[in-house]
Amino acid sequence: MVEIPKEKLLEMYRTMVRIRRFEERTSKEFAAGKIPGSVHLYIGEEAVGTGVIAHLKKEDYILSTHRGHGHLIAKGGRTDRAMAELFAKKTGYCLGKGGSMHIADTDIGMLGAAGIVGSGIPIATGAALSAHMRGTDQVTVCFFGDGASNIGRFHEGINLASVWCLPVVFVCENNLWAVSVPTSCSLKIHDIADRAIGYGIPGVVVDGMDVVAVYEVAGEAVKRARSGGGPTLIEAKTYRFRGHFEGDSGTYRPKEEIEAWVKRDPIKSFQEQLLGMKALTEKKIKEIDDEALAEMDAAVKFAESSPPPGPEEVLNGVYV
Amino acid sequence: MVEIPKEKLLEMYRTMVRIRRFEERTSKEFAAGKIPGSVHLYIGEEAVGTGVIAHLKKEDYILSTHRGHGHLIAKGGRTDRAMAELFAKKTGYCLGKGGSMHIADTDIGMLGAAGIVGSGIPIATGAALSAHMRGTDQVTVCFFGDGASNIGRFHEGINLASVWCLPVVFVCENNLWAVSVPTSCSLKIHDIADRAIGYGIPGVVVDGMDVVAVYEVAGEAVKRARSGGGPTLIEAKTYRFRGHFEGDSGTYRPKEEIEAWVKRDPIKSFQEQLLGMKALTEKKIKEIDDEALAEMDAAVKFAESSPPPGPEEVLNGVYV
Amino acid sequence: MKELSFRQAIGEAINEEMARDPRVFVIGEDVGKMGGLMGEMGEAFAKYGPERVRDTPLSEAAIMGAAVGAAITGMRPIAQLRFVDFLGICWDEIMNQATKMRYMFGGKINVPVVITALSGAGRRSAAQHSQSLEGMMSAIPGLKIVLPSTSADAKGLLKSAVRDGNPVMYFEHKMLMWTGPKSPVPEGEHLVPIGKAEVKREGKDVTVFTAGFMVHKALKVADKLQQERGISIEVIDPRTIKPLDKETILNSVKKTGRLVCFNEECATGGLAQQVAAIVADEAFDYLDAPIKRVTGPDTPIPYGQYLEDIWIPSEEKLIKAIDEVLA
Amino acid sequence: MKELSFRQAIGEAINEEMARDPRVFVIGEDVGKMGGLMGEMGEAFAKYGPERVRDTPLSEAAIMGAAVGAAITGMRPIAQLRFVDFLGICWDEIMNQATKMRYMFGGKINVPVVITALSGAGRRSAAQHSQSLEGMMSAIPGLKIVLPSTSADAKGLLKSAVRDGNPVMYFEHKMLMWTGPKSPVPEGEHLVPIGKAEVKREGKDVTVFTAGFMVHKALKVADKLQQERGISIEVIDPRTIKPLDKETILNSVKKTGRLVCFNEECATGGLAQQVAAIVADEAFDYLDAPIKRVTGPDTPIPYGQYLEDIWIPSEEKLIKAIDEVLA
Ligand SMILES: Cc1ncc(C[n+]2csc(CCOP(=O)(O)OP(=O)(O)O)c2C)c(N)n1
Ligand SMILES: Cc1ncc(C[n+]2csc(CCOP(=O)(O)OP(=O)(O)O)c2C)c(N)n1
Ligand SMILES: [Mg+2]
Ligand SMILES: [Mg+2]
Repeated sequence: MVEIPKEKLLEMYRTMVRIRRFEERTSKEFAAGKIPGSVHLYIGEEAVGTGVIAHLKKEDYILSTHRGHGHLIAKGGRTDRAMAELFAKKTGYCLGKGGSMHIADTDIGMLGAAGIVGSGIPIATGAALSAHMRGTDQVTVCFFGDGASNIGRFHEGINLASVWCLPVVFVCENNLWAVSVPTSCSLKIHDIADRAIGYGIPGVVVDGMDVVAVYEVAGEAVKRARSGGGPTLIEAKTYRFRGHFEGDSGTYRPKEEIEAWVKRDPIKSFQEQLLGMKALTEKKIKEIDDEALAEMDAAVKFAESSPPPGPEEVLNGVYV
Repeated sequence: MVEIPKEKLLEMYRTMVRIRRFEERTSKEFAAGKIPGSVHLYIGEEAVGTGVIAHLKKEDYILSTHRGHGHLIAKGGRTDRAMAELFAKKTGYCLGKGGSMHIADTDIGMLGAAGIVGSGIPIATGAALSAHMRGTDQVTVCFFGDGASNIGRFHEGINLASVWCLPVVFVCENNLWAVSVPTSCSLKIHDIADRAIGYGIPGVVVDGMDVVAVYEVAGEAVKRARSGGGPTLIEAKTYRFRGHFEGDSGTYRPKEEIEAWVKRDPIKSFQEQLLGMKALTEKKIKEIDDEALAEMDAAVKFAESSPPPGPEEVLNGVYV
Repeated sequence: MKELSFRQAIGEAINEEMARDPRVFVIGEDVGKMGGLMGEMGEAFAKYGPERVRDTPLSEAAIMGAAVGAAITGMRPIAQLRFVDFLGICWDEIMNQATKMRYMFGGKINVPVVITALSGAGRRSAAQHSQSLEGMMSAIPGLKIVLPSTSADAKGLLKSAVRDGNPVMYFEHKMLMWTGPKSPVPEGEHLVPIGKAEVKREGKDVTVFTAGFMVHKALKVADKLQQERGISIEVIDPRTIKPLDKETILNSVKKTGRLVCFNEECATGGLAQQVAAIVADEAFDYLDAPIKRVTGPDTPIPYGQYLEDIWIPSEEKLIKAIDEVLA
Repeated sequence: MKELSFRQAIGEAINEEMARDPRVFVIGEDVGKMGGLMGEMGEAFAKYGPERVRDTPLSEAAIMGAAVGAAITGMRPIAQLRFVDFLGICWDEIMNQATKMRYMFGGKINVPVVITALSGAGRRSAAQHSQSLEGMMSAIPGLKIVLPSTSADAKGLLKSAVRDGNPVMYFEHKMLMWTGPKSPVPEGEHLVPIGKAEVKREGKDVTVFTAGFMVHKALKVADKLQQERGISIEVIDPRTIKPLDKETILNSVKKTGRLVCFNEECATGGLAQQVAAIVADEAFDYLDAPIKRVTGPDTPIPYGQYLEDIWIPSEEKLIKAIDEVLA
């Protein structure tokens, strides 16, 4: 990890903290009844989105999931507009019409969260095709879960990207569970990355709790995509620390399993790592955390004080 | 091949000849305008269906394709009722309501040809699940093409069968083309069988022009399925000698490629093999062929002399 | 009569049918250990275990395809698809396989599969988790469709669906599954015939055709108009969307001469248009006023209470339409 | 005016739009070397090659999904799906992605994708290759749908669809693609606006609403009845199925007072019911007779000439319905 500049490391650390604080605050506001619908939190998985997206430029694309707040923030999304969207307010990313599962911001290349699991995979292939045909060097990164790796579109979308050698990176966030169904009941193989063999593309397994490891693996994949080397399938082994959605008791997961993974908190371990290499001090840690907390206070204030969308929005935006 | 009894070899030879003669006659009748719609012929691929189905009992199931006449005949289907179905007659397998792409006969475990490519794969998984739940030793064999191996249901259906360790054999008839699209443009891997790795099941490649080789590979797969060992993915390399459907000029395929494969005609080579081992004589060859020709004459006569379905059939058979 | 919540009624139907017929089993995501999103399958899983209440990978096409394959080989699957919005990724299994096999194979094969899924808006779940697809699905020949509005119908229709022998789409409206109040369900064996509508309230001035969760809004409006203005509304609940019980609808309109269709669907391609068309043909001479339709607009369903509540057909809009046909 | 076959008109539209706009490309199975099932893409492939006329693996969900991904990032894909029957395996991409993105993302994203596919019966292709899905698809908010009946409309509507900027479903009726006779197409740039119906024949006694291949049958019937019995039929061809040009339909019915919908679709959930419902509401006071619908029955489409010809709505049945509304 020597070759990772200190600023980059700090930037990633800050991003992970901001995601964590955003999600914690979302959890609080949801419990308080301020956020309608349902929300799926990224807590525990921050290292994956952060380490991968750290390699992307503003013009690059990402396709996100139902658990997408972290991807949005890592790609440069604003927490105030994100929170406002969760609050169903007019100032939200989608005018309050999409909510947590449908946040998109084309200005920063965020092509959308997904309510239909796996739907982003062929769409990512299409965005990569578009970049190829327009002759840009844009890379597309598609995030999805272990559950999504069993949906037909995983197969079709990745195969097409491989056949056309498109600039896309497929990142499977394997958190071992699809709601209550463990990977042991949904796959007969140990590593989802092995499915890359069926498409003739590289498949890599990485520790999704180690942002530096993710950063390194993703770096090669993004470089490969940008330089015409085609797609890569990255499997990041990670874990969601909370229920599937807020309100999910999650009793189906063994306590010991949860505890073991929580011990490997990606932010804590990265913190220790950075302290060890003197890239971070206790003071700086507090400073970053306070900033994040203040940012989320402001985001909630912004969301709360924002007006709801006008009634005309029910009919607006169907057609160009 | 020592352990294959002579009767079995002759039975397979006869089946292949009957399929060939049925298809040639179908081609003739189609050209004569006797068969409406479209037909996809199995000529050149006889060894695959024959060698696999030779292991099945009447109660076992098969799922077929749009190129399914051979599967039906190998499973014990009657050529007269099959021809009558192509002629859209009341005596056909489906009362003349299904046609070539929708022939089924549950009495012999033929669960249907397929107009939607790949649709049989998850259905086969379901038939295998049913056998498992009913506690029978029935095996299900699902045929599909190289093109179908790129459809989402290939992924979902095989994965589910593998996770539940069901008694099913997936047979990919890789004839190198999906209409005008060659496998070189639809897959980046050499062997479709390698996709088995993504499901944690055995994947085997076999020469689909060699019925004995197919028989041996299929034997292990069927035994594995019947004995609780779960699914197998068999890829049989084969070739269709005619256009995609009757009337397809097929100009997209290189002449040399066609000629090279036609030289490997599975019936001719099996014939020589059997002559060499004295399992067959020139006399017997003629006898079998004459029988097949006579059978097809009778089938066409049956079809032609049969009445069309009554008009009431338009409304019949929607609901139980 | 006992009082059951909507989801308890569904749970009871599944338990009873699984006890009655060993061929019946449940296949879907999170139906096992989790007992279904609403816990409605919990008891069945406890009783019959993972062999008959089968958790699947996230593979809707495989769920539906496997259900079809099991159905045509002697089993009686209940395919649990969670949200109707997910039917889009197994649409072919429904539109081209389950519902066409029997016909195109010459009437020899039966496909006794029940598909259950959560339908409807009101939970602020946004565009991909809030749709009502009864109109769209009824364009599929060979499918039967039911949409219960009470606990009693929920139980009786599900039991009938399992026994029907044809592909049956069983819609569970979210608002009834989540917040539906307990309502009476007959003790013991209780079946509601598929294809029979029910007059949920008799009246003589206007016929209101409505289904699912909307039935309760219509009944509120009927009471209100009766009390406040002496207007007598007849509320028809088809219960079965396909095949539709035309007679009950036509007889009602022949009596009242006025029809308002009140359906939670987009304006175009929904049930409301189907019923209006049937009446405009077969009861035309009895009509005293234009046939009004109160539905959602032709837009996806927006997130959040501010917009979703405007999208959903309201009691106010129903009253306005009733006034129009009475004008 | 030059004379073009239906498929030549489509080929011309594709060639012209690809020449006009470098963002336009074709993606689908067998569109390249084979030039499309009907050869309609042959010239485009010859001109623009495999980069812009892209043969795909057999992966409809990937075709549609990739088209959507390309559309939202600056391209103008034409997704060729061959038969409408195959839409079932990419239904989610259409119903939940392409048509909902713009709305649920707050109106920022455009999804300029055109979907083309062969529709309709008559080729003895049986249940899985003969459907007409215009009614079912029009229940999808956010989708536009066109169904041309002449070579001129085929060209003009396809060019407009490519430029529209929204997801547009473009139906090509098989009988017009295979055996459609040549018909006049204006020279040079020829656009037909989406959302405008055309009165294909003026009349005063009865309005016949029909679309696609059925238009030609309706026109034959109109001529016949005019000559033989002096009955004056007005034939309305919506050309665009969604959004529907209500005004043209309503104005015609207000003039004739009688409506027969003549559509090649199942009886339930089709266009005929939509139009009947709209008229029964908005032109009720002008109606002199029940609104009749002549469609196929609620069954899959049978194989073979003996049964398929009975399934398809016939000129005889149309005449019978016209007699009924005139009785
Ligand atoms: C096609 C589809 N099927 C089912 C669901 C319901 N659902 C939402 S999230 C989820 C689990 C997804 O698991 P995974 O892909 O591993 O992502 P994770 O939630 O673990 O991050 C399910 C089943 C859905 N939204 N879409
Ligand atoms: C889902 C679907 N897509 C496309 C088609 C049109 N089609 C019919 S057969 C075929 C090629 C199938 O190729 P393959 O699976 O290799 O079988 P083969 O014809 O080579 O035996 C295609 C594209 C179809 N029937 N179904
Ligand atoms: Mg997961
Ligand atoms: Mg092939």
